Amino acid sequence: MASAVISRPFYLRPPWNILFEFHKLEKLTPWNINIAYLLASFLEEMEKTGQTDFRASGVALDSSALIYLMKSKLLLKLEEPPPPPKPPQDFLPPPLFLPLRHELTSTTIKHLLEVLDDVLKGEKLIHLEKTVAEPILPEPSEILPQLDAFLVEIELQMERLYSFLSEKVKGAGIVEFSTVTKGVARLDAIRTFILLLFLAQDGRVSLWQNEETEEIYVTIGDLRIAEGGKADS
Amino acid sequence: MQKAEKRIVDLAESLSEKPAVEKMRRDFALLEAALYVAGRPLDLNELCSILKTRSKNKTKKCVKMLMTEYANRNTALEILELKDERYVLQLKAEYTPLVKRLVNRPLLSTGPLKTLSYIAFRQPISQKRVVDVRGHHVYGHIRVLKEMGLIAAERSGRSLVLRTTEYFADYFGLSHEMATMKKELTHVFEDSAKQEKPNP
Amino acid sequence: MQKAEKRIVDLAESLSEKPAVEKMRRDFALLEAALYVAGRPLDLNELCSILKTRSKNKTKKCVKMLMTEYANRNTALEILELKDERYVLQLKAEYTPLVKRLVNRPLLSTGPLKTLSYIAFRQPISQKRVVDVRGHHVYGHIRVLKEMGLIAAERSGRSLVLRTTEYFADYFGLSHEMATMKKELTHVFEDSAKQEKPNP
Repeated sequence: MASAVISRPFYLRPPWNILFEFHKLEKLTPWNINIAYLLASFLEEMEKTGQTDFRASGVALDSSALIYLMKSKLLLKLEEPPPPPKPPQDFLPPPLFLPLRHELTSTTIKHLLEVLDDVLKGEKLIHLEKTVAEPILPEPSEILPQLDAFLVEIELQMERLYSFLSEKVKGAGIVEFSTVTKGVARLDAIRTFILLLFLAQDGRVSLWQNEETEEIYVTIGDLRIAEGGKADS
Repeated sequence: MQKAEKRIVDLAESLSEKPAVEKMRRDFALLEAALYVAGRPLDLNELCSILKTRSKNKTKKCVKMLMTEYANRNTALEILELKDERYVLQLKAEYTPLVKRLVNRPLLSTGPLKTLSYIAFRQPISQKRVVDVRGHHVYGHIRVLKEMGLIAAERSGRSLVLRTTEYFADYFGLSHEMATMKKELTHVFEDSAKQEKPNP
Repeated sequence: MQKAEKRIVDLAESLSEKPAVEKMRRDFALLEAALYVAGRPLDLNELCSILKTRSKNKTKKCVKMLMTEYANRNTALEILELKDERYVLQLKAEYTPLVKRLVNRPLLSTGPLKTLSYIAFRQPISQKRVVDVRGHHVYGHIRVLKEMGLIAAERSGRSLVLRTTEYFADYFGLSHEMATMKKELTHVFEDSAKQEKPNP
C-alpha cells in the first residue's frame, strides 16, 4: 500500500483511464474511442514521465484489442438502425407533364469538331495508369494480431463475392448493385456493400454511383477489353 | 387552309390584289417557321422582327389568323396565345402519351415531375420542406429542374427557398402571377385527376 | 385538307362511313404528331407502330396523303420522303436563314458533346476506353446520349461497344455508312484545324 501514497499514475487520468476501467468499457460506444490516439499518446506520456510499466502497457493493449473487437462486431452485426422519422404529410399533386414542342437546336458539326479537338488533346495526355484509391476504411492497427482471424474471415467472404461478381459481369462488364442484392435480405445487402468497399479498397472492383437513380455500378477492376483497344490506335 | 383565311384570300383576289395575297401567305409561313423552330413562346416583338414590320397590330392579326387556320385544320398541332401576347406552337396534350417515345431528348420522368408540381403548388417553399415531404432522392430532382430552368433557388436567411421560373409558367402557359398561377394549377390537377379515373 | 384527302373524305361519306373518316383524320393527326415531336426521319416501321397497324401499305398511303396535304397548304413546313421509305417533317430550306436567329438552344451541353464527338471519331469504341480517356463522369453522358438516340451500345464479348446512330448521322448531315462518316469527320476536322491556324 506504500505505493498508493505516491501520486496516481498518469494512465488513470482521462483520457487513458478508459483503457483501465474494464467495468465501464461495455457502457461506452466503441465508435467514440480513438484507439490509435489513446495508444500513441499513452506511449508518449510513458516516455515523457519515465514511468515505464509493462503491466500497464499490457492492460492498455488488451483493452484496445477489446474495443477494436467491439467495433468489428458492430460492423458485421449491423443492427437495424432505428426507423427514420415519418415524413410530414402533405397534399401531393399529380405530376405536371410538359407539353411537347419541337425545337431546333443550334449545335452544328462545327461545334462537334471544336470540342473533339479538346478531347483528343486530353486523350494524348492520359496515361492509363490506375491510381490506387485512398483506403476507405482505416488500416487495422498492427498491434492487434489476434484480430487476424476475423480479417481472414472477411477475406474469405471477399473472395466469394469477387468470384460471384466476376460471373455476373460477364458480357456487359458491369453489374448493378441492385442486381447483386436482388432478393437478398437488407442486412445481407449491407454486408455485401461493406465487402464491396473492401474489394474497391484493394482496387479489385470499381464502384460508382448514378446521382439521379442512386444505382451503384460495379465493374471488375482487371477487366481488359481487346476490341476497344484495336479501334483506338 | 380554311374558312378564315379563305375569306381573306377571296377578298384580296376580288380586289385584284394578287401581290397582297402573296405577301399574306408569305407572312403566315414566316410566322409558322418562327414558331416551329423556336419551340418556345415568342412575343409580339420577336414576331414583328420576323415579319420585318413595326406594326404590332398587323403582326397580331396575322398570328391570330394562323391560329385560326391551325384550329380549323383540326390536327395534332395547336398555336396557343399565352399571357402578355405571346404565342407558342405545340403538340396538343392528348397526343403526348401516344408519341412521346419518339422524342429524342431526355424527358423528365414521373419522379422529378411530381417534385416540380409539388414545388409549383406550394411555392415559395423551403428546399428542406420539399425534402422532408418527398424524401432525400429529391435533391437529384431539384438539381435537374434547376438545370432545365424550371425552378430557381434563393437564400432566405439560412434556408434555400424554391420557386418556379417564368420559363416554367411559359412552358405550361400559366400566369406569371403566383396566386393566379396556383389557381390555374389547381384546375390542371383536377383535370388530370378526372382523366386518370376512367383508365386506372 | 385538300384534293387528295377530300376525294377520300367524299368517298367515305358517300358510303355513309362517317367512322372511317374520323379514323382517317385521327391517323393523319397521329402521323403528324409523331413526325413533329421526333424532329428526325421516321421509317415505316416506326410509323406503323404509331398507327398500331402492321400494314405498311396502309401507313404509306396515309403518310403520302399527309405529304400532299402539307404540300397543298403551301406554308413553311414540308414532309419529305427520304431513301428507304423514311419520312421527315421539316422547315423548308428557304425559311431557315429567316428564322435561325431564334434557334439558340444547343443540342447538348459541352461535356456530353465532347463525349459524343470522341465516340463518333473513334467508333466503334469500348465504353471502358471512353471512360478511361474522359473520366467516370461520362457514364452520365453515355446514358443521356443513348436516351437521345445519338449513340447505341452493343455487347461484344465482355465489353460494351459504342457507336453513333443513324439519327446522329441525320442530325449532322453525315453518311450512314461508318467508314464514309469517319472519313467525312476527319476531313472536316482537318479542314477546320487548317482554318484555325492563322488565328491561334
